[in-house]
Order: sequence, then structure tokens, then C-alpha cells
Amino acid sequence: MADRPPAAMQPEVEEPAIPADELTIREQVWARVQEARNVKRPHTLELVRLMATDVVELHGDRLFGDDPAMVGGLCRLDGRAIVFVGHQKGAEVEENIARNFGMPHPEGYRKAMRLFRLAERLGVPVVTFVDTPGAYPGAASEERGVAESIARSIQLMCGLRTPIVSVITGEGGSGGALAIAVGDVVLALENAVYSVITPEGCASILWRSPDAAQQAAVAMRITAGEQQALGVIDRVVGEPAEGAHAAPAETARRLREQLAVILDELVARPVEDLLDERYERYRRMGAFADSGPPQAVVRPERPGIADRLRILLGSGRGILAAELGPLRPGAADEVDDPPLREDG
Amino acid sequence: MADRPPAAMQPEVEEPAIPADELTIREQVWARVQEARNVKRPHTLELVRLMATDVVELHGDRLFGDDPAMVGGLCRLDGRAIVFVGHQKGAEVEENIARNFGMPHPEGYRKAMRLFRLAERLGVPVVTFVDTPGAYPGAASEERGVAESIARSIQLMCGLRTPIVSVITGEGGSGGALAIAVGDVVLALENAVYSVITPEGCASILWRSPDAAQQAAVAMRITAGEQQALGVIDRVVGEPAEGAHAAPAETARRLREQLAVILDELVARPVEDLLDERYERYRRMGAFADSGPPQAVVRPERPGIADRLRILLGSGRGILAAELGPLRPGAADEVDDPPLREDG
Amino acid sequence: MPIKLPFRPRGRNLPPDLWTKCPACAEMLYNKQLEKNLRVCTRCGHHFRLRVDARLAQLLDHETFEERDAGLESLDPLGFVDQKPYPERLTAARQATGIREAAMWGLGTLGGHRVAICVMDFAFMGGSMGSVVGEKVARAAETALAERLPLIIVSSSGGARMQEGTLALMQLAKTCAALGRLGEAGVPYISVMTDPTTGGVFASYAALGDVNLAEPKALIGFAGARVSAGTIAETLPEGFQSAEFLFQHGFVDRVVPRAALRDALVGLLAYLRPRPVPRPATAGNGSAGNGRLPGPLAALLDPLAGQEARRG
Amino acid sequence: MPIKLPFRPRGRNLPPDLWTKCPACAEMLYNKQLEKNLRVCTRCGHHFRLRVDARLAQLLDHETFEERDAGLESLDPLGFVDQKPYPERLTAARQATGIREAAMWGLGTLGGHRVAICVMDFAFMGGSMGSVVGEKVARAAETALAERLPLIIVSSSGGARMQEGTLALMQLAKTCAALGRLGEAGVPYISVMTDPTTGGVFASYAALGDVNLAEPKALIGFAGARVSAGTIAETLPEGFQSAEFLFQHGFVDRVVPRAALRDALVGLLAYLRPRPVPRPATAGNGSAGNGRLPGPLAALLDPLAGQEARRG
Ligand SMILES: [Zn+2]
Ligand SMILES: [Zn+2]
Repeated sequence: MADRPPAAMQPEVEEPAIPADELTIREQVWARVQEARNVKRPHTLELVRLMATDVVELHGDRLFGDDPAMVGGLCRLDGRAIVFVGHQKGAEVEENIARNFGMPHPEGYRKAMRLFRLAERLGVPVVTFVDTPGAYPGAASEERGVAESIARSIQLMCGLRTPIVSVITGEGGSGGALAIAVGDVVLALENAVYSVITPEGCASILWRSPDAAQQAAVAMRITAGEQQALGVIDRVVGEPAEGAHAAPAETARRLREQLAVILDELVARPVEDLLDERYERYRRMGAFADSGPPQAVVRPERPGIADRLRILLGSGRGILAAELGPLRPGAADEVDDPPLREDG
Repeated sequence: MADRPPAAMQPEVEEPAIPADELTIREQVWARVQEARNVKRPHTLELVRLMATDVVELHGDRLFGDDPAMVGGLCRLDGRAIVFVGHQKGAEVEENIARNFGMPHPEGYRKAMRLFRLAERLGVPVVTFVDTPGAYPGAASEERGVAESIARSIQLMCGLRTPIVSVITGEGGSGGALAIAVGDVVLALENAVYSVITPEGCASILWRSPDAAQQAAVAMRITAGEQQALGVIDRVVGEPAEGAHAAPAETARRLREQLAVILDELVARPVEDLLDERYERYRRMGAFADSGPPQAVVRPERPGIADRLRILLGSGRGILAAELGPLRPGAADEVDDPPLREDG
Repeated sequence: MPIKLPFRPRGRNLPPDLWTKCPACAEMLYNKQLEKNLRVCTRCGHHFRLRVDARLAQLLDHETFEERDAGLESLDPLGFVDQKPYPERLTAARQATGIREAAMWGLGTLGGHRVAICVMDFAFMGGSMGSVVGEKVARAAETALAERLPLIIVSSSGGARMQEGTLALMQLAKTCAALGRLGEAGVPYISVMTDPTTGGVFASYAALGDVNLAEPKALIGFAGARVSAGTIAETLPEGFQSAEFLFQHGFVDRVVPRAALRDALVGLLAYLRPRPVPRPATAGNGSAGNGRLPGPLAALLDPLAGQEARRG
Repeated sequence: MPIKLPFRPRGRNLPPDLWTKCPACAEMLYNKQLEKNLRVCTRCGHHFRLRVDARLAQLLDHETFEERDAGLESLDPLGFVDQKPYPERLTAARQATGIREAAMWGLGTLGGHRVAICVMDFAFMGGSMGSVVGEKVARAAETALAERLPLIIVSSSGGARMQEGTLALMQLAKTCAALGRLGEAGVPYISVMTDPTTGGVFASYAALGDVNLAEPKALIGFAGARVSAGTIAETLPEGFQSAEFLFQHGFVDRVVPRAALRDALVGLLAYLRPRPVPRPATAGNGSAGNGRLPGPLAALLDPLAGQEARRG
């Protein structure tokens, strides 16, 4: 796949499956959400089996259970040994129920952490595949500390002494996604979405109606292209014209090609440099002004290698309000009672 | 308390509460077991409150629950900040039920581990108080991995980068005791016992009758004095004549006096030396011969400081079969069908 | 926009109520009395939410708070509009609360212990965490590390701020990363969870204290109860997502009534001191290390010099 | 006592049975056939216990096993006597089994991968762990660390050996400590749990594998079922303490039938290689570290040299 220039805020489509002029932006964005959620889309195990060899799945968190919504193990990408970890949805109703629709309980994140530590101990890089509506919000999940498990997993990944590449392959839903999506380089498949809350959740809180999910999806800039422009992901990996669900093998091939190059770059770096750059990657995220006296933390003038790699890959950072203008939905009714509960 | 010479195998009694000539050795040993199990004996929280100031109990394993059978937190021994961790029994029936008779579930050991890591992070020494019949052997305990939690806790303590002193205060029962009893220096109260399995468990397996518990207690050399002679504990702390249950404050005072000296010595040592000596302490334990060609691991000729401290404190190591002779119970019936299941 | 910081008297532009009805026991409480009681119901002990100024005033030694990064202000990176544009919400929140953002941080002393402290204010857009809150938490942690001061964060938040999209989500990583470095350096962190501590705030810094304290009956949870009870067909257990529930399940060390919170923190700070920076290996006493004993210990142990180590 | 090591044909002094009844399905199995099938019931798949020689023969490449520390023998530190003195039990076990202790360790290759391997034998006093078993496990781990070889331990044990009292208990610490150092050094360890893996063996090295494998239906648990079901009034769940139960609860990575075990290990060994020893900071490429780019990467990234990093 050829490099592309930094994405504009228009959702980027390599070979547009849906003619843009036939659909409003809202419909266009929603089509992405639906593609990201397509049950036939290849999930972690399908992608790993297509792109890797010698797949060995490992099981269990060594604490409570083995969460079928989170999978992981060892495999080889063109000969490179990696630890893979990812959310797992099912392609059929039964499997989807068994996989809890890709919504992990705490034991899923604790299994992921166990595998991250294994990768560190062995000096093997990690690749994660992110595809969840979010962590499971039920009572059992809360009782066993799903929030704690997410926080710990994020923290562990931030300091993990081995390279990490993360790929948003489908739904990147909230903290339950980020818990395994901290990386030196973060990729997304073209039809993947990434958001702080599901569009439905956002709509029901901010619009007070789940029917506004499409508006919420647009407002949150959840498409891969927009996330790249925000600097949250570093590169969009194009899907075949018909979408990943129709061409899983070709999707896996493209992904593998990207991962191979990136892993080789990262593995060659001293781990201390990687850790500093990974820290900086997240440390810089956010948009704010400082109207007070300058108290800036000193940052290196020259970007680190992982940054340079991300820039080379076509990522951008910064405040995009101006560029984002055209996508603004019109302001709805002016009820001012901010219901600010973010829901997982 | 004055230093004493290395203990002979006769159970050592500072001021014998039970005249030795009135009791057989079996009765004498069993009296120790009963004293070790006396519900009025001061348990971890009572000892800590008596010997320390500014006690702050901390709670929870950050994974599943807060086990009342295992307590821990921060306190000050004559001004020295320490992390304390210990089994907790109750003095009354109700509290004993609430405390599960001092038998932790996995979450108890995971709470202990969390506190050990906290101590390491803060550079504060750890003192543990060991008093349990064993880890809880029920289904919930097994399901959540009590064996795994014991193994991890032992391993964590072996490598913990801060000094550890462990005190067997009552029943040192099996892996559930050792899980928090790995230390640079291991003390025991005079009437404490320490064994690989409860006397009743041993009796029911090896003698096929729980009635043989007293014989088993003798055979396993479970008294503090015998354990010191075996090198498993480093020093016996004498209890007041009437026993710890009758004089908890004086017991705590004696213990505090010992702990203060030992902690000062250990804290002054470079942590790398401590870790090496702690490793050696356990590495040397055991008794075996080598009839094959020598393949000995090279060990330092000169004992390390913690070893020297332990020797100074009156500990001994080695094979004690000859000395142990007098305590041998007569061989019972010769049924030879070794039921070798050790039960936790 | 004129903003007086940090301690602007609250409620100036609200109708001057003299009485507040306790939502827990329905008692009518005289406001002056309520304030004096740290906004805890004198009848039933219900803990009302505290504004940032009151919280700082309760916890810190008198007039020791030096605010840092007071000028940080949210932008609108997504051009986010729901029922009104995000910038309008921000302006309204600033005017209603008299503060610039949902968190304030700085240095101060607590029972004489110098600390870095960050306090959230639910009144500002539900205490939601956007880029500024994340940045303040990270700066507080980085400063605590640089100056080797214990860090205290008092949370009160509905979670990540949806209007900043994934940039708000990324604050989870930013804050967890900064706290990770703090912990590795042996500098302690106390998390205080107050009503409510939910969503992405609970799933990042609030959960990660070396010690986690919580106020009684505070709502603490990951998913919104609407989600848990609505989307998922499930009966919720008694006391679900309360401070006491979290305590019972091992995620909170102590549930501390507000009146005892300051003392509890002072008590903990006496212990939770940054680990001493290790002395360089070559420093000071030339005889240390590698089995060679420094003078005093060697003297102590001299009687043993001839004694052989016995091996098992 | 003449002992032929390591591979003494078993059963010489037992009556020469030609047939064995499967305890799971009651099928009468022809012994030669049973051996050929790795002592797995051809009808129902029941896994009979394997002796150490058969286990090593199945797993290792032909004639690659070099036993270490074959001469280690238990002593009787407690002068332990139950229904007979411990030394008599040891002698009887040696004579009955033809091996000196309940574990054997050495070096060998497995699918071409050189490994340190330790195998337990339940036939020797129930595979109980005394000083010798602990010592062998520790030496295996220390050698694996020194020679940077993956370690495999195949457990089969009733737990700690009561006749050695707390010295047996201390083997839990000895082995966990040695495995801790192995893990810190990035040398992998695979634990294989076979029927039974219980008590102090499960509560030490058997639980601590980087990867834990188990044979189907193996009994794996901490407390004896008599204790669990007897002392504690409680109904035990279906499949309690089986390999499958452990898998379901997250403590076993894979339940692997014996016929597939060797391949599973070979597959894992291809991944579980000791972490490369880090290059010293001053070695080789002088331009590495501190933001200075080595040649090839600098060339790759040259087009960006003038481009400024954008900050969010
Ligand atoms: Zn009230
Ligand atoms: Zn069968």
C-alpha cells in the first residue's frame, strides 16, 4: 500500500464503496459505524490466522478465569515472533454470545496484562487488535473491578519494556478499547471507528435520545480518517473496496505488510528511547490554551524516532476546529442541562 | 531477653509453665499446640496495637475483595515505619467466624502481595505475623487459585527489595503460613508451632487416624525450639511464664525489642546483599546427601550479614537426626501403603 | 471573562437560599450550619458535594495552597456541537462556577507535609475530564515526581468529557503514564474518591492510588447505572457502585467520613513519604558491598569470625 | 543398594500382568498396546500416570537426555517415624521404583531445542517433594539461568513430603526463589501438570509457568479433596480440581492430550526463547541512544529532518 498524505477531515476512502454524493455526511459516517460493527468483519483470531503462522493461543488470567471476549497468544508475522492480544467477537450469534459480543470482563484485561508481561519478559513485541463496544458494564464486571483493570492495563502498557503496535480493527469503544490500545504506533483499518463512548451512549446522554446516534457519531469524529487527523491514530490502513468483511484475506495481507515494516523499525530501537517516546506520544495528546504565565514542561526539540516514524506514516496533530467546521451538525434544541455522565 | 545458646531439641521453655517431669514429651508438645491455638492468644492486630503506634490498617487486594483473615497496613515500631501483614483470627466465636478462623482465601494473599509491593515502592521494611491453620481449603478458594496465590506471594517475598522480618506467632500451618513467612530473619514466639501440615492432617494421612495428632505433632518437630534447631526459624522469642494469652502486653514488648534491633541491622544493609542472603537462606534449606560425583554450586565461604546475624541470634542448621533421636515415637503398625497426599 | 481564582465565594448569582433539603433524609438544613459541618447532613450524615475551594480549605493547612497552571483552558478540537456548541457550554460553566476548569492543582501543606494536590469540581460540567483535567493531573504527577512530594488527587467526576471525543479518552493514558512513572520512582499517591467518581476517571487515576480512600456512600463505578441496568438485563446488587461496595470488593482501603478525612490524610502522609533516592554505589563508606563488612557491624559480629557457616 | 539409572525397566518384581483394566471405562487394555499408546486408554482416553523414564522418552529427542545430580539422596533430618521409619520408606521406594528420588532432572533437546527438564515420578512416594526434589528443581532453574536454556518441569505429586516436615515446606520457597530469578532474567519456564499435581507442588513451581499446560482430567488442586469435602461442609462443583476446571478458572493455558504434548512443547519452545542478554550501553554502534539516530534510520527519516514536531 502506498503512503498517503496526511488525511483531510473528509472520511478517507481508498476506493470508495459508497459514492459520496449519494449520501449525506451523516449517512456516510454511519455507514462506517455499521461496517465497523459488521459481524462478518474479521476479528482478532481471524486476522491473526490469516496474517500469521504458528498461532498458539494462551489462556487465563491466573486470577479468576479465561475471558472468551479477549484472546491472545503467540504467533509469527513473516517469521517475526510476537505476542498478540485482542478483543474477540463472534461471526455467528452463538459465538457472539459465547464471546460476550467482544465486551471483556476484568479477567479479560488481566489476561491481556499477563500476556503483556510475558512479552516483556521474553523481549518479544506486542501487537494488539482492538474491536469492542466497550468493557462489559454488568454487575459482575463492576464487582471484580473492571475500571481498575482498565487503568492498570493502560498503565502497564505505558511502561512496558518492549515495542507495542496497536490496530483498531473495528469498534474502538472507550476505555475498554484503550485498555489494550496504548502503543508506540497505533494503526486503524479504514472502516474502524474510535470513540470515547458509543454513538448511542453519547446520544442518549447529550441528545437525550438514542435516535441521535448518527449525529453523535458525526460530532465525535469517530472515523479512522478523523482520528488520524487528531493524531490519536498514526496511520489508516486501507481496506479492499468491498470492505474487510468481504475480503478478509486481502485485509490481513495489507495489515501484515504495514506491521512488518513498523515492527522492524521499533525492534531496532533501544527500549529506553521507545519508552520515552511512547510517554511523549500520550503526554502531548489533548488541546488546550494557557492564558496564564508560561509554565511549559520542557520537551525535546527534535522528535523521537517513533514520532518521526508516525510523521512519516502521515499522521498529524493539533487543533482541528477550523478544519472540522464543515462537519458540524446544526445546534439542536437549546435545553441547557448538561448530563455529563460518561458511561464507560 | 538475653541471648540463648542454640536450642537443643528439647522444647525450650524460658520459665516452664508446665513442669516437664509431669508430662510425657507427647503431652508437652501437644500443650504447645494448644497454647499456639489458644483463642485468647494475641493475634496480629492485637500484637500490632500493643507494640506499635499510629496503626493504619489498609484493605483490599484490588482484584476481588478484602479478606478479613488477612490484615495489613502501616505502623510505627518505636518510631520506625513498617508495613505489617498477618493472619487474623478472632478471640471470640463470632469474630473467629468472620475471620474464617484465620484461613485466608486467595484474596488474602493477594492483599498481602499488594502491601509487600507498596512497602518496596516506599522503601519501608515489612514485618509479617504468621498464625493460621492453613489457607482455606474450600471450593471458592480453589476456584480463585489459592495455590497460585501462595506460590506468587512466596516468589514475590523472595525477591522483594526491602527487608522482611517474619514472626511465627501462633500456628504456622503449611503453605498458607509460608506464603507470608519468607524473610531475611524469621522469629517465632516460644509457644508457636510450624509445620508442613496440621498434626491432625498428618495423622489422618500417615496414621490413618486423626487420633494420632499428638504423635504426628511430635514426629514433625513442630515446636519453635525444634524449628530453630532445624534452621527454619532464626530465634525463639520467649513468652512470659503464663503464656502469651495471659500476658499479651509483655509478649508484645519482648517482640518489639527484638524486632527493633533486627530491623535496624537489616535496614542498614544494601538491598542487593539482603536479596542474595535471603536467596541463600532458603537455597540452603533441606537435608540430602550426594552419592554421585560432586556438582556443588559454589557458595560464598564467608556467611553474609543476615546469616551472621542469624548465627549470632542463636540459630543452627544441619542434619539433626542424631539429636532428634530421643523424641522418636515408637514405630506403629507396619501397614505399608504410603498415603502421600499432603493436604495444603 | 473576569475570573477570580482560586477562592471565589460561591453562589453569588444564585437566589440566596437559606435552607437546603437533604436528599437522603429530607431534613431541612440551615445553610450556614451545613457549611460549618463541611456540607455533611447533621441528621443523617449525607455527604453533599464539595466545591474545589471548600475542599482545599478543608484539607490544606491555612493559606498554603499555591495554585499551578491556573491559566489552562479547554479548546474545542472537534468543533463539537450537541444541543449547544461545546464552547458555549464551557463559557456557561465558567460563569456558573467561577473556575476555569473541572480540576485545580497546586502545592500546599497538609498537617505540615508538603504535597502536590489536585482537586476536581463536579460543578464544572459534571467534573468531566477533558484535555485540561488530564493535563493538570499529569503536571501534578510530574511535579510530584520532580520535587519528590506525595501526590493527592480528590476525584469527583462523571468521566471523560464527550465533547473532546477521543482526545478526552487519551487523557486516561496520559494520566496513567504519569502516575506509572511516579510509582516507579517510589513517590506515593493517595486517591480520594468522592461522589461521584465514575467512567474514565475511575478507570484511570482514581483507581490507581497507593492508598485509595472514599467518602461514605459516594457513587463509584465504571459504567453508568443507566447502562448497567438498562442495556444489560440484570438486577443490580444492593449498594452497587457505592464506596462501601468498592471497599467490600477490595478496591478501596478505607471509607472515611469527611470530618475525618484530613486526619486520615495526615496520618497516611506520615508514612507515605517518597522513597529515598538510592545512594550511588560508589558513595561514602568504602568498605560496603561484596561481603565486606563496614566497621561497626564487623565489630558486632567479630565473635563469629572463626565460625563456619553450616550447610543444610 | 544397587540402582540402575536412569532407565530401569519397571515392574520386574510385580506379577507379570498382560492386561490392565482402565479405571475410567473398565476396558481391559493389553499392556503392550497401552504402552505404545503412551499409557492412554485406547477406548476412553484416560491418561494413566507415566513413569519418569517413559515421560522423558516421549518428550525428548532420542537419547539426548543427560541426567544431572543423579546422586542426590534424601536424608532423615527429623528422625521421622510414622507407621514405619522414613528411611525404610525411602529404601522401599527406591527398590520398588528403581529410582533414587521422586524427581529427575537434566539437559536434553526437544525438537532440536536444548532445554533443562525436570520430571517427577508419582511412583516414588507419591511424587512427594522433600529436600531432594526441591534441590533438583532449584538446580534445574539455576542451570537454565546460567546456560540460558528454557526450563520444563513435568509435575506429578501429592505435595510436600510430610516426613521432612518444614524442611519440605521450605522447598516451596527454595523453588519459587530460583524460578523468580529465572523469570527476571527473561528465561522462559513451561510447567506441565499431570495427574496429580497438588498441595505444595501446585502451590510453588507448578503454578508459576510462563505457560502452564495440563494433561486431560489430571487432578490439580491445593487441598486434598478429603479436606475440602470433609473438614469443610461444602458441596464441591462438578469437575472440581480437574485440569479442565483449572483451565476454566484461568490457571492453565491449554489442556493437552498426551499424544499432542511433545508437539505442543516444540511449538512453544520456538517462541519461548531466553530474552537476549542486553548489549552493554557502550557497545557497538557509537551513535545510538540519546536521540541520536544510527545511520540507516537517519537516512530513512532524512526527508523529515526539517519538519517540526507538532504539539497538541
Ligand atoms: Zn440527611
Ligand atoms: Zn478407558
